[in-house]
Amino acid sequence: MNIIENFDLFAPRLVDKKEYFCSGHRACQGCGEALAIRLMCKALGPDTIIANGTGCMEVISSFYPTTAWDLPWIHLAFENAAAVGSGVEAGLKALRRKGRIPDRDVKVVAIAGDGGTMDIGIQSLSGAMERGHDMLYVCLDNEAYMNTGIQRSSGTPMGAATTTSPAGKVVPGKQEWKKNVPEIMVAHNVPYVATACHSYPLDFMNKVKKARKVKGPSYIHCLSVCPTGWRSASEETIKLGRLAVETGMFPLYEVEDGKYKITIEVDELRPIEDYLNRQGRFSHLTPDQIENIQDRVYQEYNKLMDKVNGLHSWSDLKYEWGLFE
Amino acid sequence: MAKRVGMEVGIAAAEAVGMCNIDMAAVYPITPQSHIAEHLSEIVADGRIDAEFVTVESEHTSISCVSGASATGARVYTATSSQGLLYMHEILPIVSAMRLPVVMANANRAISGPINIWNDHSDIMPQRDAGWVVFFADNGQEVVDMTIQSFKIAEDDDVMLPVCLNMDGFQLTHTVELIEFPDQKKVDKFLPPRKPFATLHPDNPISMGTLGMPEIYAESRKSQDEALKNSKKTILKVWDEWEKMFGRSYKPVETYLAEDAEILLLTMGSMSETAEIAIDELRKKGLSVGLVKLRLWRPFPFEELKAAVKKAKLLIVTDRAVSFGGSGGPVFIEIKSALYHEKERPLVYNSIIGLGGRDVQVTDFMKIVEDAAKAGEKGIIRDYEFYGVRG
Amino acid sequence: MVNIVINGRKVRAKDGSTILENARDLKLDIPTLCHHDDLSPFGACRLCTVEVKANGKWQIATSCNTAVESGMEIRTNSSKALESRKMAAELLYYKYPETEAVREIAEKLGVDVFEEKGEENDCILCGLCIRACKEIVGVSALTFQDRGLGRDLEEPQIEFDPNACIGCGSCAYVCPTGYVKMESEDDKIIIWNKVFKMTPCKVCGRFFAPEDQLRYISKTTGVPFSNLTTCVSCR
Amino acid sequence: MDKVAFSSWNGKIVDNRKGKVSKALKAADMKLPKLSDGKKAKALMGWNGLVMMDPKADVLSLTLNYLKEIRKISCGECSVCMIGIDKLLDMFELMTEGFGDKGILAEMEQIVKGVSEGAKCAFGQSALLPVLDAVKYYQSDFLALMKGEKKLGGAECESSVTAPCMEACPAGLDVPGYIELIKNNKFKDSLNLIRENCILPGVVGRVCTHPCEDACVRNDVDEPLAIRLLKKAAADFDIQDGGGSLGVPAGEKEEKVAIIGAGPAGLAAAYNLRSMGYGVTIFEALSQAGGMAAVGIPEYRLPLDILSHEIDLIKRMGVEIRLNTKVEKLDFNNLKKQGYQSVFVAVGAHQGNKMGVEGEDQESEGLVDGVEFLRDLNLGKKIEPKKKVLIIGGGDVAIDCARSCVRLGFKDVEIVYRRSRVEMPARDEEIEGAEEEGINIRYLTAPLEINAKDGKFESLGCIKMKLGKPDESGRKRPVPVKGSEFTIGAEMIIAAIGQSPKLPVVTDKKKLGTTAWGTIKADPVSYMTDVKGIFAGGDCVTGAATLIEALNAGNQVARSIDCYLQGGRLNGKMSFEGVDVAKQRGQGFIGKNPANRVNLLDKKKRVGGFAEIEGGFDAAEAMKEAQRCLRCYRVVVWETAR
Repeated sequence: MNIIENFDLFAPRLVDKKEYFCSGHRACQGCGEALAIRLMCKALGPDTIIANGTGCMEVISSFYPTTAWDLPWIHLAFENAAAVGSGVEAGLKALRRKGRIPDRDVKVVAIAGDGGTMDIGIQSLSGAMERGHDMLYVCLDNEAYMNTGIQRSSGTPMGAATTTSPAGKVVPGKQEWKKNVPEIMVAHNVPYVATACHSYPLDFMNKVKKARKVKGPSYIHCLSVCPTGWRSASEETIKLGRLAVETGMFPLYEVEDGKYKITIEVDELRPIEDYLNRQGRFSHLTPDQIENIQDRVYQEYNKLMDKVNGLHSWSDLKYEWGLFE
Repeated sequence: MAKRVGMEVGIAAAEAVGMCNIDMAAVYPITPQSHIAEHLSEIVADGRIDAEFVTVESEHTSISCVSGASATGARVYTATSSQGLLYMHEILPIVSAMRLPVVMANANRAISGPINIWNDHSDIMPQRDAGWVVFFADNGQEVVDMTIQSFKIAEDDDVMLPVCLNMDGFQLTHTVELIEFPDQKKVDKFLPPRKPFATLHPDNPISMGTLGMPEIYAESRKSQDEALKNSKKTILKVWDEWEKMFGRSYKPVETYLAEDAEILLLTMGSMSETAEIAIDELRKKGLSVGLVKLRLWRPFPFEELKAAVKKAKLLIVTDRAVSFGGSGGPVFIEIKSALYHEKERPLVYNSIIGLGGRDVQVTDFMKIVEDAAKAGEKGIIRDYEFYGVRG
Repeated sequence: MVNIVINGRKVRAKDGSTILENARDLKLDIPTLCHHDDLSPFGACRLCTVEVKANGKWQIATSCNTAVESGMEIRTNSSKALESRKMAAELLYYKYPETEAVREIAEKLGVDVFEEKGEENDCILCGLCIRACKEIVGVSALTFQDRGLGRDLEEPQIEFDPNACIGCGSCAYVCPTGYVKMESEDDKIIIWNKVFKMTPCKVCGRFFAPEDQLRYISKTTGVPFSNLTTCVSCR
Repeated sequence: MDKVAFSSWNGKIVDNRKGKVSKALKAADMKLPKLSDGKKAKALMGWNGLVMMDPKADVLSLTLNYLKEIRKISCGECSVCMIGIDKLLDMFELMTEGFGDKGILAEMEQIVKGVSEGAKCAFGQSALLPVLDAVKYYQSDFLALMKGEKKLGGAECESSVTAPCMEACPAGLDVPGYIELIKNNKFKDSLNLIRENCILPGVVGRVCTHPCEDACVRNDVDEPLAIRLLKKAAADFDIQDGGGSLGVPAGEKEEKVAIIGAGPAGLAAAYNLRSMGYGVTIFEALSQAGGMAAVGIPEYRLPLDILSHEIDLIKRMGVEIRLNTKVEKLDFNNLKKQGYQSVFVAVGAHQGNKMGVEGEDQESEGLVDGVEFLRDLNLGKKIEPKKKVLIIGGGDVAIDCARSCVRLGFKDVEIVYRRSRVEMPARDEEIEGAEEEGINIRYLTAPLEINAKDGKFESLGCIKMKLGKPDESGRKRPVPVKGSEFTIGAEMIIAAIGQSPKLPVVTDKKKLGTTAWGTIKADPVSYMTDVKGIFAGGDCVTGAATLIEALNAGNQVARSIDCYLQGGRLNGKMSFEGVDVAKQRGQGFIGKNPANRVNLLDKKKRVGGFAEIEGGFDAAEAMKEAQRCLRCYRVVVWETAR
């Protein structure tokens, strides 16, 4: 069992000191997403090209004529990070093959928010994954359209109040459960799929490193705490991330060639209140509403555990990308 | 002289792309463009060229995908039509703003609704302000030649803009024509591998497509406008070079028997050849008529057009798209405003024809000219009419 | 600052900086197995060799532990350097064909490797764990076995001092081959076959860190032990 | 077999196999390592080449044995060296099993080249090269082996290991060995290795003249390793950990050995003999064991507790030390009756030499010789600081006296030396230290007469000198300048111009044979005097010399006495005499990496106290410094004639 997060005191000093997502960007205080990207880049190293979908991270990092990126970076639109990424990958592939650029392993990484991935971007994501480009896609999920003012997305958790799923007199926030995109990716036969969170930095970075090694597509879904949108204290970003995991709200696992593995094991789930009570977006919930959410969390968690315990895994057949490669 | 082969123009277009040493293409099927996609993928699959052919899941992705590839320094190609082009619409202005040299073929087709797969120009006209260089080809030979020229123009350091080459759906794409393919060696000489100005690569990390605040946005738009205007110089240079190497000449505005003509007919795309026959017939009948063919739509060739029409009394502009609730077809509107400040200028008359594949024959052209001539003499000028349309 | 020449490019280099640092700043690709930016260079794997012009003639040197000198000329990708890298990789692969990390780098450097991937994770004596333990943690619980026949490249090659170890796992984290492993059951961690008692968080009761580690931190920082027994989530 | 058949020594290829006598080369003319006891060598393979004296020598077995030997020394720290040797050995096995062809030899060449180029240390860079010569010039033999036409004859081989620093060290310490152990954070093991040849590591680590550092190959790159300080570190950490014991003797023997003088030589011999199991008693004239180490070196250089700790360890092994027992008459028979079958005379050289100037002989207050002065000082005799003191001489003792005086509180300390700074025998760091402490050195000045008034020293009559032709010692001879006489007034004068032994006599009136310099005559190999059973070594044989030399004498004497008592034959050592051990063919690139320094005691703190001047490494610093070692191990394998 991977217990890398037990290395929490000394091993972090061994993390790459170089910054590829540099300070001076305009992210809010306690932005988990910016932290996640910073860690991601450290794990990826210099031989990386980032394709960024429109969203907070693009806006805060690239005020012309400044940039926070010490990596080659490209942004076109909101919903096409995966498409642009796959294009970059195809271009590099051809140019490398034709000897027009140095023959070096350069990883293309597409990043976008939950909206750009789970809603408007899911088509281009699905297409790219199906085509099997050698590309890592990282969804930085802060559970709503934060950049446009905290509107509900399919990544918004049940019960959360957003500006388009407000806690009204009749309807208490979002009524639907979070869309399970990692599952959709697994269904694409993506060789490496993982969930991660910036509050478990080494685990997150290990997953990025693993994904980087995959020849073919890989997908990481990173829960990124957003104090602004979650109505939480900016200094509690890390804590909230950990609570999300320890309550089972957002379990951390990876799926390698169809085999599920919990990477951060939780002996017994914390009560969901520990997580909800610290966020304004849930403050309107009544005890029995919380009760419902708690039940659903257990359900979903058990579903996942079934898969982890092999009740749902595929054959041991390794998935090869491309017939002729 | 190289030998001429009979070939369907859509396939010929793909063959031309095959001669351009492209690195990557992403095309999504749509009638009447599909033959280009099919044949190009064949060329790649047979290993006749070394390129990545990405079978994307939509036009939105095909344009995004080629843009990404173009950013890495690759020579890229895509093709589409009608609704597909409209689906790309969101990305088109971004590609030009990011100065990514993408070459795209557009098999002109009517846009829904009602849904109609046949030829007119109502798909490209809405893209007028996307900031692309836009050409129209009259025949298969031009499709082949201009495909090759497009890459050289798009990738020129003074241009660095996407190019859209229009060819009429079915009328061109699906007709078999005699086409002379230039010699590959000469093409290679004419079109060496792309030397990108800046690329996405770790060796020199740059940020592409950053955020422009109000302080900078307007400037970036202005500079883009100048870039597009400026591109005409390069276009002329390239056409000149082409003529020297391959003997066929290309001008922004072509004319036929127009020098002394009192009445001029203006067309775009494949109908020009039908119109030429009509001109001959009318001349036989003693009318002083000539033809003006608009090849370059963006950047708009003001000087060339003014020079071509200033002596004429009457200019009949044919349009193949509607600007609903406007003062005529888009081409007509453009030309009228272009001539507004001229001291000597012809009367301008607009006829909207051939929508959604409606057939236009020699006699139609003759009737249009004759009616306009009569009306002109009487001094009665209606802004525009839907030629031969019921009710 | 000193002036050096790397692959014909004139470069201003910090005094005392290594060739590797400067080369990597220029985005030059030099493979390493025993190098870590945060640990003192060691020069064990010999995969980072470059050519250096020293007293008139070109010589092979390891870039990771060679400090730049004024006027130094360096070639990072000359055939000679590449050969020497390949030889090192070849020998490593000869000894540790089963070890994935070695296999990967050997393949990258043009050694013809077997098709099927290896299963074992051998210790390749890169010394990263030893340096991490000494320099990052500061306890030096790990040392090399003796030399020559004693170091017959058979296990154990690293000597472990259970009294010094605090179970922080840095060695397992930094190990490039996965030879060093750390296992855990809820209330204990096992590393180098030593079992560490985990400390429960005094708020939530979850086991979160080995007691020895907290004691060590309390000793080195002077923070009372009781102040350290709260897990990150409850802090 | 004087003429060599083939040689690649020092990379110089000489091939006489096809009878090209013109190129003939005599083994004697080549500087080669020699076998013990003048044994004949048929062939030799070493770090510096392959030499075949006998054309029929078995080059295959030689190579194989050589590979096996270097495999023992290869540290396995870098990927190429050890694995390379392993691969070569594996290939050898293949060949002996009859596999392989020219290709395998080509591969061997490749590996040797690759390793020599890529290896981390000087050993790896040089050790494999001779194998290349064998493969290249004796290809036919290897091919024959593969074809099965030749078998690996079990040729009798001997091997030896050395290094430049080991050669330079009088006691032949395995310097790279213990440095490597320090590098690997194994200070205890390192200390044990040191003790095999040096039983006073703490002492030597402080006061050794460290010829090893002068021989260090790093001298050519940047600075030599701080070998002495590393030794000191190993010793000091041991004391900090409470100081271990020296282990128990290997089985008791009934013979007993008497040792006269508990100096370094005596202690070394005592330790070695004791660990062999002999009963050992040391008779020491002074109230303090340690000899010159105890009474000849001031505390600021060597704190007494260090010495006494190391002596205690020896005592704890069961060595008896009788203090204050001066042996005027060495009554061997009597000793024999007491059960002492053998005696080791190691009385050292504790008698100060005379200056040979007027007024030197009559006793006058304030006139002392250096040895006496230091002895009194270390034995705790109270010495009243005066205003001015003169020290005569330019050796370490003179400096020791002068710097001690500074610490005692003398206002004005002046050294008078008849030659110039260049000729001064004292070590530079010592002279610099003295100058730092405000000691004035008067060069080119010789004493003429001691002027005393009613038994009290008053002033020294001197004469200026100038340098003339070099004398037998190679130093320029000082010549008096006529009419340049003058006097220096002072309350005290210390003559420190060398010392010589006071010799005990044997009862039958027959003195031990002595040399012209008044030292005991002893066999250079066996250390036996002309009286059977009585051995001598250390300063009393060599005259005043270094501590490490005395230790070596002790070690050797112990071996020799053991042989004498057990009736064994003393087998000599492999000799690298005259061989340039530092020289190596495959010299890889060595980057600069300056030495780590230790801080010295603040100048102000030095006056008025005898606190140790020199600090030491902490563990991390020591390991860092040890990292600099190039491991210039040299291995040689001989095929010996049966």
